[in-house]
Parts: sequence; structure tokens; C-alpha cells
Amino acid sequence: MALLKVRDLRLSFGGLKVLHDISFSVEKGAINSLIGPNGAGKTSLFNCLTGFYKPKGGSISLGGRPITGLPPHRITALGLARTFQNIRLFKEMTVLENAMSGQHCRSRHGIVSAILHLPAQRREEEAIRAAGMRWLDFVGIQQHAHRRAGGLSYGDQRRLELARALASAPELILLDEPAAGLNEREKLDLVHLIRRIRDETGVTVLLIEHDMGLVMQVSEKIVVFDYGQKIADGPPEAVRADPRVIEAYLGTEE
Amino acid sequence: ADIKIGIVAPMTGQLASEGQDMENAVKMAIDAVNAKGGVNGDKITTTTADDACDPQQAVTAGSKLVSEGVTAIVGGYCSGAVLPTLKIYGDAGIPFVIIGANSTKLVAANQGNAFLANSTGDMQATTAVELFKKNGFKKIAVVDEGDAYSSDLAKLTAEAFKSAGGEIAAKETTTAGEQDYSAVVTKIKSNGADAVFWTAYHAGGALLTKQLRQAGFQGGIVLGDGNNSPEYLEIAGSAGEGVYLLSPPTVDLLSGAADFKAKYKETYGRDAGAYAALSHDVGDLIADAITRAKSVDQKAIIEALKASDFKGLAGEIKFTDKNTLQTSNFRPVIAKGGKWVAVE
Amino acid sequence: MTLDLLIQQLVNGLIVGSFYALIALGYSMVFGVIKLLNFAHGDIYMNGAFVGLIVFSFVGIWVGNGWLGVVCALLVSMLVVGLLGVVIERFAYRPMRNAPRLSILITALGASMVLNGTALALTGGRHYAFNTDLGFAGVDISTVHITYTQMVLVAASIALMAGMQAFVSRTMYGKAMRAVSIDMGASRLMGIDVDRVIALTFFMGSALAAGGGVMAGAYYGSVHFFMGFIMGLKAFTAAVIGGIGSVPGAMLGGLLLGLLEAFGSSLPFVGSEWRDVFVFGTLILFLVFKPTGLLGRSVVERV
Amino acid sequence: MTDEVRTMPATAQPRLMRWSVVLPGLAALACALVLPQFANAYVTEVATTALLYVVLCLGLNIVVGYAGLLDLGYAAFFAVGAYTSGILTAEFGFNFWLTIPVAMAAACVAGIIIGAPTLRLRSDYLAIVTLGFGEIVRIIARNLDITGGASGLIGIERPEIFGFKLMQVQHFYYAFLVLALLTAFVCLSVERSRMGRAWFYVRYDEDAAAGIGINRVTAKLQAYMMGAVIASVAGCLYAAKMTAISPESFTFNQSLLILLGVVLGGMGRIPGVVLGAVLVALLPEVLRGAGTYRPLVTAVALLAIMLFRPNGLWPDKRV
Amino acid sequence: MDVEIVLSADRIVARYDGIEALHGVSLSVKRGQIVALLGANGAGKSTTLRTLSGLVAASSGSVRFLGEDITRVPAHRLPHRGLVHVPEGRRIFGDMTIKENLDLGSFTLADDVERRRRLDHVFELFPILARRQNGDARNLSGGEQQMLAIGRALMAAPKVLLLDEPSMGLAPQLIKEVMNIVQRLNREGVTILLVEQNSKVALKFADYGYVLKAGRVVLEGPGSDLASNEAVISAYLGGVAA
Ligand SMILES: Nc1ncnc2c1ncn2[C@@H]1O[C@H](COP(=O)(O)OP(=O)(O)OP(=O)(O)O)[C@@H](O)[C@H]1O
Ligand SMILES: Nc1ncnc2c1ncn2[C@@H]1O[C@H](COP(=O)(O)OP(=O)(O)OP(=O)(O)O)[C@@H](O)[C@H]1O
Ligand SMILES: [Mg+2]
Ligand SMILES: [Mg+2]
Repeated sequence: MALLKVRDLRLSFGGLKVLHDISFSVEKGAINSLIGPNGAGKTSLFNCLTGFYKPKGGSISLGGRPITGLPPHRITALGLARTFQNIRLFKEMTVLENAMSGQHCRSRHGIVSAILHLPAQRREEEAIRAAGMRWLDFVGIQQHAHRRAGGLSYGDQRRLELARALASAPELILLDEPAAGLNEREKLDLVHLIRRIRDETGVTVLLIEHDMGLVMQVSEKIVVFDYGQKIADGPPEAVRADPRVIEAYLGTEE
Repeated sequence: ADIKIGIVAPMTGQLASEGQDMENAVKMAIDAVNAKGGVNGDKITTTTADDACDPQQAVTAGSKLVSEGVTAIVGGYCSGAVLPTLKIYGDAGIPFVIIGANSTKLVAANQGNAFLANSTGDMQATTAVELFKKNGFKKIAVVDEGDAYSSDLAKLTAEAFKSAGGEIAAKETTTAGEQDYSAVVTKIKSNGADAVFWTAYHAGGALLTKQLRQAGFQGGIVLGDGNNSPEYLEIAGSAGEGVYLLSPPTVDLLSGAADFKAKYKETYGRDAGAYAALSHDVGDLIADAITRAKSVDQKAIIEALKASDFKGLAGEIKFTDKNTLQTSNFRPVIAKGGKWVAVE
Repeated sequence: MTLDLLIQQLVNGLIVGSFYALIALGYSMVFGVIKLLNFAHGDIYMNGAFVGLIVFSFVGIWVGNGWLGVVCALLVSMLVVGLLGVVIERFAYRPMRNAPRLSILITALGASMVLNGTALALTGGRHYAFNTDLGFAGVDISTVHITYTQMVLVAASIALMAGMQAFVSRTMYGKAMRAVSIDMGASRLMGIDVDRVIALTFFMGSALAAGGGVMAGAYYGSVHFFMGFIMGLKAFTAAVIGGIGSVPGAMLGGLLLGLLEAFGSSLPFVGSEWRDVFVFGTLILFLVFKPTGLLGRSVVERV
Repeated sequence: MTDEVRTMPATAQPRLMRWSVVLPGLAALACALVLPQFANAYVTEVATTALLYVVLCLGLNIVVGYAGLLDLGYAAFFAVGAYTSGILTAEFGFNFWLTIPVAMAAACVAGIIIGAPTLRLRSDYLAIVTLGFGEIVRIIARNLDITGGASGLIGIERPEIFGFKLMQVQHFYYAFLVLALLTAFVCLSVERSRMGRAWFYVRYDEDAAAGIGINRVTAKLQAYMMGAVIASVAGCLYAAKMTAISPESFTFNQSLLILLGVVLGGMGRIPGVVLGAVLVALLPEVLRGAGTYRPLVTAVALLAIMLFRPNGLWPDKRV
Repeated sequence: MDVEIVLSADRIVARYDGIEALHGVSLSVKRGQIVALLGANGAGKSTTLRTLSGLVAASSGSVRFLGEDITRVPAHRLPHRGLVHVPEGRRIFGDMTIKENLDLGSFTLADDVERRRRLDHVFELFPILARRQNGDARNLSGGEQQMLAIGRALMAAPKVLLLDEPSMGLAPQLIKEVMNIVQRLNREGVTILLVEQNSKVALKFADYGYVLKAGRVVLEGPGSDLASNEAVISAYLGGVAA
């Protein structure tokens, strides 16, 4: 069953057409990738899916519910989480506080119950904290829980973004270039982590990445963009062999 | 023992200049009293508290004076700042002679211990209406600055003039500290007023006068008592010629004040401002009341103040049963040749 | 409202507006470069007026109280107060360069209070006359009289602003100003001396404010230690209406604010005491629909 | 996995429970409790003003320090509270305590009216909107009859509690002390809750906050309204204490003063804000001796503090 | 003279808020070379570049450029002399147009004709920049921004170019392109100090390489030697920073 369905999505800025009638879908429980040259519109597509950009046309649905044009926080609440191409952590807050932030849309106590210190509110606070720790542990940075997030190394910051996104209990998680700035060893760890996300939590993954090695390793299906258009869509082997993809993106091997 | 008198006035803020005048003049009077041997054999000392014309600061300034155990308090320039202090002085039973502030609300909030040495707004309004009538002004534009003092005066004057059969062409408000009055000037002109009554202070008054004349306004200009300052004539320059002012009793108008004027200039290096003479009188008045009370008992001093029959530089001070002046001390003057001269 | 009244209010609005614009420009420039709401700007305007008055009374002995005197006062004051701006930046703001923005805001407040407090202590709160003999001669358009002084005033401020706009958009230094405002570190890598650019910005902004102060002093004929407070607020408002950081925006914002005030004073049914409610109300509504001011750039963060 | 979490070291506990903060805090509280016993009316008056600023600064700290919204018109909400309470008691004979909920509701409404459409604005633009709002409220108060016009309301009733009438400044001192403690408690509770964190998230990175499911406008609006409510309660008590209120108490300068208190002590953290508030109230009084030079000396002191402690006297490490 | 050392660091120590990030790094770059600086995340590569270009002040040690001590020379004087740094994260001026960004690259240049010439050169290298020259830089995609950052540095006509992770976020084809441009610049006479995460890519072009770990140089040698020593390097690169 398709978890994410994108139909004829269009986006433009002024005269610049960024996305032309994009359609594709992501199956529940899959790991899919989105690749394409710089400026092809990959991040813009993510921004449309998560409500940061308002598409000019087309529709998006998540698990059968339409989410086109909803504000970002509503979309997250409906089960779609993301990470950012340029890391966007709450740098001045602790690692744990960052991880806890993901729980916001899964908890509900407000100001009044906080002032009254209601037992239910305190239980919820504890649960948020515990879940935050659990996700830090999942991505392997639990030992840094009480450090300032901005002081983490680049790789750990990427993990923290992942933990934060996972903490919002999504059905689908969008990763924008999670391997950028990681070294070979860290990329390998990342591949494992992505697999564990799907296998242990059942979360579906859609990622943008320029590292072909990694993409080919993890994805079951690859969507290829060029100049805002989808030029290919299929399993890694097929995509790798597609002459259009080679021409637009991969380049001929030396 | 020394008798301690508190002075409360705006020493900082926009009206600092007036406050400093008040302090100086009261001190001069007290110094003179002391030089003649003080009252009942005791010397008088003063202590000044700055209220910055701000209600909140006025309250702390007031309670500071109360805590210092002053026998009586004089001063107060802005009605808004004086109002919340009336309760403090009232509860403490301290005699308080208000020098400048004269909003009618002060009368209502008075607990019996406060005295208004300046004529209240309605007295000035009456004087103003008389002046309008005498000059044949039928349509008046009233302009204030939105503060307690000037808007009170504007409102009272408008009411008084209307009930005297006059017409109010416009009632405008400007913002203190602003320099451009052209929009209001234009409006006044287009409403066909034959005179303008400015109820706020001299800084705005001078600018308004200048801009009215510059725009070709030919009618009369009348100013409230807050405009009596040498600065007004300096700034307004030739535009000020022929302008009427409802003046509090200032040194320039008072035949007996020449000495005071000279001495003030000598002591403080500046001209005595509008409220200098009255402040000086109030300094004397309080000394006089203490003398008559023959003690520093505050109840007795209040009684003595009630029974005041005092003649100072600025004129006579006698209080009504509401502790306001019996006779208005405002007198209309007109600017002629860069000077205020009495209107016949 | 009759047509004459309309024209007259238009003229009134344009004249106040050009003062606002001039002051707003400096506000906007400083904001543009170091993201500081320079609360001291109004006081710099006040200082400019005082310096202008001192120079004017001094040179008046030789050149009289006419145009020449005013121009001398204007130039000297712009120079002196421009340098004052540089000094303030050097000692009050530069040490705070890496501090949180709000702390710098408070420092600016402190600087404003220092300038204002000094002026109060020196003048004892007196109002000083700034008497020129520029006269009321001018042209008449039906019943509306426009003096030559007013024309010169508007022309001068437009010229100053146009010069500034050309400087910022055309010259390398102007581009450097904008670069510094975006990213100081990266600007250094371009070979831009950030400290100098900021100092220059303060110089120009303060000089403009001083110019405005002298012009206002001479035009209205009075100078007072508190005159900068309201003007600072107005300039800030104008800068925001125009889109803070934008030079032509500050100009438009100033003019617009002047017009809003002029017409706000002549609203039908209500008196001029409601003018500021009208002005701020319009401003708020305007920002709701155009959240970045007239010419401000929309800052949709790319995510 | 959950079990591991349970055994986590207790360093996760909120920072405010540290003894280095709690002990001096308790000492300060003890001093505050006995102060009127030893001090004269003036000192008590000044201390009451300080407590008023503590409440106002704590309230504004929610808006500025937590949610990162620059508010230059905070005095408006203070005014809404003071006038609501003042009008209801003086003109309609309401019981003082009943006016508090009404004032809170009025502040909420005012907060929504101005907040809802404008909280999307960038900080600098928001600053001018709040400034404008502050001026609008003040001008309205100045021009309406029901607010007593420019000279304000007089004859506001003093409140009674269990038959005891609050009259002297000592009484109001304790009333404000209770209000300040209550406010601090409320701030502390909220700061450490889900909503408090949400404000910090929005403040540090709005987009990231939206990306994890926080409605940024609602979060900001809640902070804004909470600040408004606190100011309005302070306003009620202020009106009762002063018995006369006028528009001059709610000027732009008042808003700046409150902001000054928040930043001076160290924004975002309760002890710092309290310190700043006390300083704002005390500094001008301590410097009374300076006469005409008082504003200048105050300003120099202020500048010195900022230059030597750019993050405030008692800063929050996070800021 | 072809072995002249143009840029060198001698035991430089750098701190952030009192915490030492470099503990005495020494390196030297010879004229005409491409030198690679490798290391794991947080090893101090970017900090080394920042110290060389004066963005971070060395708390001890010295930096020499073209025979002169530049340790205390403020950052903004260096582009003038020919030392240009393309920082990590691109740091383009988002609110300005692409053309203006490039103009600023030649801030120190007074000659407009020369500026035009350099601009044409950059446009030839990166045609996409020419096409969008009047658009705001913020709207470029990540890769396009990287090109702009490099192009902007070229506007200063550098003698030595410090490049911090130029391949980050680029599509494979573009990485190749960028590396080709790096080589081409090098052939045109620009000396290059290149920070790279991707050691394979970097060492393919580098004449010489340094490996940094936790603020210290732990390995150095000619590019080809290091390349053949992949195992050793990956031991250093793979380890999480201490
Ligand atoms: N807010 C915007 N305004 C104008 N143009 C935009 C905006 N956002 C994106 N674009 C343009 O849309 C195109 C696609 O950008 P996008 O960031 O989606 O590319 P991408 O595929 O993610 O590239 P990269 O791999 O380099 O990150 C680019 O040409 C970019 O300049
Ligand atoms: N602005 C800063 N403030 C505080 N510490 C910093 C700062 N920049 C870097 N550091 C610290 O200095 C050390 C070296 O960082 P640097 O950025 O030089 O590493 P790098 O080798 O460039 O890593 P990467 O490959 O992730 O870019 C790290 O421990 C990092 O946490
Ligand atoms: Mg992208
Ligand atoms: Mg780096």
C-alpha cells in the first residue's frame, strides 16, 4: 500500500519553475531515495511535502489523508517528520531537550496543568523525557544527553536531528542529505542506522543523497529529478543503468 | 531643633527647568527667613525630592519626604504626579502647599491637608472667557498637549466659553516634544477660528505661535499660564507680538519683585521663571503659617494655613473652604516689543 | 475636506515627512549593518541641533543669520556629530559586538540616556531659540503658501537621501555595508575591514541625523534637550514602515508617516487627539498585510 | 531500553534546584519577609516598587526571555489591568478581588487582538507593532471619559481581605510580595514544562520548531497572553495601591524600564530577572542625591553594567 | 624557486572560548601545489584554515605567507595579499544578487576593467552563475551556492586558495567538475590548500597531504604515498574525534 502519494505537484517562484507535475509514491515500510543534480528541486519537494512551501498545484496524501497546503506543524502531527539539509538544531539547548522537542506534538498538557502541577502532567513530562533518552540511545548519542547541542561534532549533530525527528513518532521520515559532511566510517554507520529505523520502528524512509554508494546500498527504489522533472523512478539497478540518469546526474565513469 | 520642609518638584525630565526654578525660589525665601532669625527661634532646612513629573516617582519621592519626617511639604508642578501623592500626605497628615499643579481633580482628591496656591483651572477658564469677550473673539480654537493640566484647562475653557455663548471652532491636541504643528494649524485656519487658546506649556506655545503666524493666521492668540517664560518670547520672536497670556504672577509683572528678580539672577545665574515668584511666596507662606501656629504640630499648621491672610510678591493668598485661592491670581498680559505688559 | 485643505495637508505632511525620512535613514542604515535599533539616534539628532545652534550663533557674527550661517552650521554639525556617532559606536557598541541583540539594544538605550542626561545637565532643560532670518517668501498655489525655505528643505533632504542611495547601491563601500550586515565573518574574507565599514555607517547615519537636527532647529526655531525623543520614535516607525534596512524604504516610510500624521490630524468626526491612534493603527494594519514594510525584503528562510 | 533510562544520573534535574541558587534565594526571601519591620515607609515604598517591577519583569520575561519576542509596549497590559480594576471599583463599585479575573480576561482579549495578526512578524517589526499598541492604549486612556481622561482616575477603593483593609504601604508590600512569589512559582512551573520548552524551541529556530510539530503562532500567542495576564494582575494591585492612576504611568518609558529590568539581570532566567527588576527600582532611588545629574549617572551605571556583563548580571548560560 | 614555501604554519594553537581546538599544528604549502588536509569530524581542519586566514587568532605559534609573518595581520588584509579562504558552509551573502556577491569578492580591487575580466572568467567556469547573476543568492540550491562561493573567491585573483570541503553537498558529476576546476586553477598558477572529508577524492589530486586528528597532525606525506596508504588513513579518519 502506498503511504505517500504525490500527484502532479507543481511549484514555482516568480518565473522560475522549480517542480513540474511531479508524481510518485512511497510504499509503506520502504526505504526510498531521491537523487538529482544540484538545484533539481529535491529539497523544494521536501519543503512542499512538509508544508514549508505551498505548491502551485497537485496533491499530496499521507496514508490516504490529503495534506496538501497544511501548515508544517499539522503535517508533522499527522506523521511526517524531516531533517534539514543545513542542520537546524536548537543549538543553545541540551541534546536531551532537542530530542524531547520531537514529542511536542504527541503530548498535550498545557500551561494551566503545568502551573497546577497535576499528576497527569508530571507523568507526561516524565514520559517525554524517557522517550527523549530512548531515541538518543537509539541513534547512539545518549552519553551526550546533557551537553549543549551546538557543541556536538557534525556527525553527532546529524544523529541528533534524526533522533528528534524520530521522537515525533512519524510514519514517514524525510532525510535531506543525511550523509553530507560525514566520513566513510560514519556513512557506514548511517546506512546501518537507516536500516534499523525501518526494521525496528517500522518507519518508512525517503532520503535525498548525493553519495551514490550509500544510495545504492540502502534504497529499494530511487526517484531521479532533473530540472524539476522526474526523469526516472525504479529499483537501483535499473536507475543506475538508465542513460538519462547517467547523462543528467551520474556522469560517465572514468 | 531645625524645622524641615520638603520640596517636591520635577528636577529631571521634560519639565526639569520649571522644577529647578521652584526649588531655587523656595530656598531663597527660606534663606531669607533664616537670615532674619528663623521661625519661633528655629531655623528652617529644606530637602528636595525629584518627582520627574511621573506618578510613580512622585509616590516614592513623597514617601521619602514623609519618612524623613518633614514638617510640611511645598511644590508639585504636574497635576498627574501630584494626584497619587495626596493620599500619602493626607494619611500622614502633613500640610502640603501645591505651587504649580492646579487641576480641578486635585480639589476633589484633597484630604484637607493640601492647599492650592495657584489658581485652579476653572478660575483661569473664567479669566480666559472674559478676555475673549473683551476682544470680541467669537470662534475659538482650543489646543492642548494631552496632559492632565492642559487638557483640563482646555475642557473647562471650552465649556465656559460655550455657556457664555461662544463657539468652539476646534479642539485640538498636540504631542509634547513634537516640533511640527502645521497639520493642526491648517485645521484651525480652515475652521475659521478667530482666536486660538493654547493651554499647554511655553515650548509648544512658542512653536505653535510661530507656525500660526507663518501660515498667515491673523486672529488672536491667547496662552495659558504655562507659557510665561522668557523662553517663549525668545523662540516666538516677532510672531509673539500681540499675543495674550493669562499669566500667573511673575516677577516681571510685579512691581515689588524687582529686587527678587535681580537677586535670583545673581544667585542662580538664570532668569526667574514663571513660578519663581509664587514659589517664593509659598516658601514665605509656610514659614508664616508655622510662626502663626507657634509650633511644628502639623494640625496646627494646617489650621494656620486655612486662616492665611498673606500678601506676597505675587499677591494675596487667602484660601476658600476647599483650600483653593479665594481670588484668581491670573492676569492677562500682552506681548509688546518683546516684553509682557499688563492689559488694561 | 476642501481641495485647498487637502493640498495644504499634503505639503505639511511632506515637510515633516522629509525630516522623518532623513532621521529614519540613519536609523535604517545602522540597523541594516549591525541589526541594532539605535535608540540613541534621536539624541544624536538633538545633539546635531545643539551643535548647529552653537556654530550658527558663532558664525552669525560674521555671516549673519541667513542661509550662509545655516549652511555653515549644517556642515560643521554633520561633521562633528558624525564623529560623535563614530565615538559612540567605538566605546558603547563595538565591545558588545558578540553580545546578545537585546543587550546591545539596552546599551543603545543607555547611550541615549547618557546623551540626553548630559544635555539636560548642560542646559538645565532650557529651550533655546534658533532664530534665523530665512523669511517667509515663497510661492502661492491658490491659498496654499509654500516658502522657499520649505522647498529648499525638502530638496536638501531628498538630495541627501539620493546621495546615500547611490552610495549604498553603487559603490563598493555600499555593497560592503550590506555584506557586513549579512555576514561579518564572510565579509572579512572578502577583504572588508568590518570595523571601518561599521564606523563609516555610524558616521553617515549620525551626520544625516545631525543634518536633520540643524535643519529642524533652523526651520522651527527652537532647540531643546528632549527634542530627540519623539523624533527617534518617529524615525524608527518610519524606518519600519519603509522596510527597515532599506534606504529608499526609509525615505518612503518617512514621507508616508508625515502624510499619515497630517491627515490623521484632520480626520472627520474625531479630533487630533486621536491622531496617533490613527497613525499606529494604520501602521499595524499595514504590517499585518505587508509584514516586511514597503520595500523591505521578504525573508522567507530557506529550509 | 526504558530501564536504562530510569537509571540515568540525576544530572538531568532542572538547574534551578541547585543549592547555590536555592540558599541565597531563601535568605533573600527571609529578608524580604521581615523588611517592613525594620524599614521606614520610604524604604518599604521603594521595596514595594521593586516587587512591582519583579512581577512585571517576570511577566515580560516570558515574552522576551522565553519566546524571544521583542515587546516594546508591555506597559499597555499593565495599563489594561490597572484601568479595568480602577474603573470597575471606582465607577461601578465592584469588589476589588472580583476585578482581577475581569482584568485578566481583558488582558487576554487585548493580547489576542494585537497578537494574533502580528505575531508572525519578524522581531523588529513586532517591536514597532507592540510599541504602537502601547501608545494606542495610552492615548485611548487619555482621551476617554471613563478612564478619567488625561488626569486619570481618582478615588480607587482599597481592597479588603477577610475584613482587613489594605491601607498602609506595608500592607501593599506584603500583597506585592505574595504576587511576586506567585508569579515566580508560575514562571518556574511553566518554564520546565512542555509549553515552556516549546517557547524556547520557537525562539531558537522557528522553522525547526514547525518541522517538529509546534504551531509557532499558537506558542507565541500563549507566551504573549501569559505575559499580558501577569501584567494585568500587577496593574490591578497597582491601581489599588496608588488609588489614583493616570496615563503617565503607562508610557513607552515604562515599557522600556521593564525591558531594562529583564535584560539587565539576565534574560530568560528567574533569578537574573528578579535581580534586574530590583535594580531598576533601586538604582534611581540610590542615585537621588545626584539631583539633575541623576539620569546621567543612572545611564552611565547602566552602560557600565552592560559593557562589563553583556549577558546581564546573572546570565542564563543558554542565552 | 619552484620549491618556494608560500604558506606555512608553525606550531599554531587555537582556542574557542578558552578550549583548545588546535594543539600546535605545523604545515607548509609550496608554490603551485595542491595540498590536502584530511581528518575526521571535529579534527580541526576548518579551525586550521580559519587560523591561517586570520578568522581565528592563533594563541601561540606563527603563520607565514609569502615570506612574511602574518600571524597578527587582521583577516581583512589577507585577500589583498593573495590569500583567500572559501569557508565551510559557503557563507554567501544571501540577500544580495549573485553579481554583487562576485563583485564583493574583488572588494580590494579598484580597477573596473580588471573586475569585468575576472567576472567573465568566473562566468565561463560556472555558466549557471552567469544565467542567474541578477537573482538573489539565497535562492540558489546548495550546489549552486558552492559554485558561487568558489567563484567569489576567484574574483580576488588568489595566489593561495584555502578551500573548505568544496565537495560537500554536490552531486557526483559536480564534484568531478569542481575538482576539475580546482585542478585547472592550480594549473593556472593558484596554490591550493584543500580540506576534504572524502579522502579518495582529495588524494587523487593532491601533491601532498596532512592528516589531522584531535587538533594535531598525525600523518603527512606526498599524496600518492598517502593514497596508497588508505588503510592507515581510514584508521585516522574513521575514528570518532576524541
Ligand atoms: N524560496 C525560493 N525562492 C526562489 N527560488 C528557489 C527557492 N527555493 C528554491 N529555489 C530554486 O529552486 C531550485 C531547486 O532548489 P532545491 O533546493 O530544491 O534543489 P536541490 O535539488 O535540493 O539541490 P541541492 O542538491 O543542491 O540541495 C533551485 O534552482 C533554487 O534556486
Ligand atoms: N565556533 C566554535 N565554537 C566552539 N567550538 C568550536 C567552534 N568551531 C569548532 N569548534 C570545535 O573545535 C574543534 C575542531 O573543529 P573544526 O570545525 O575545526 O573541525 P573539522 O575538522 O573542520 O570538522 P568537520 O569535518 O566536521 O568540519 C571541534 O571540537 C569543534 O567542536
Ligand atoms: Mg537540497
Ligand atoms: Mg570543518
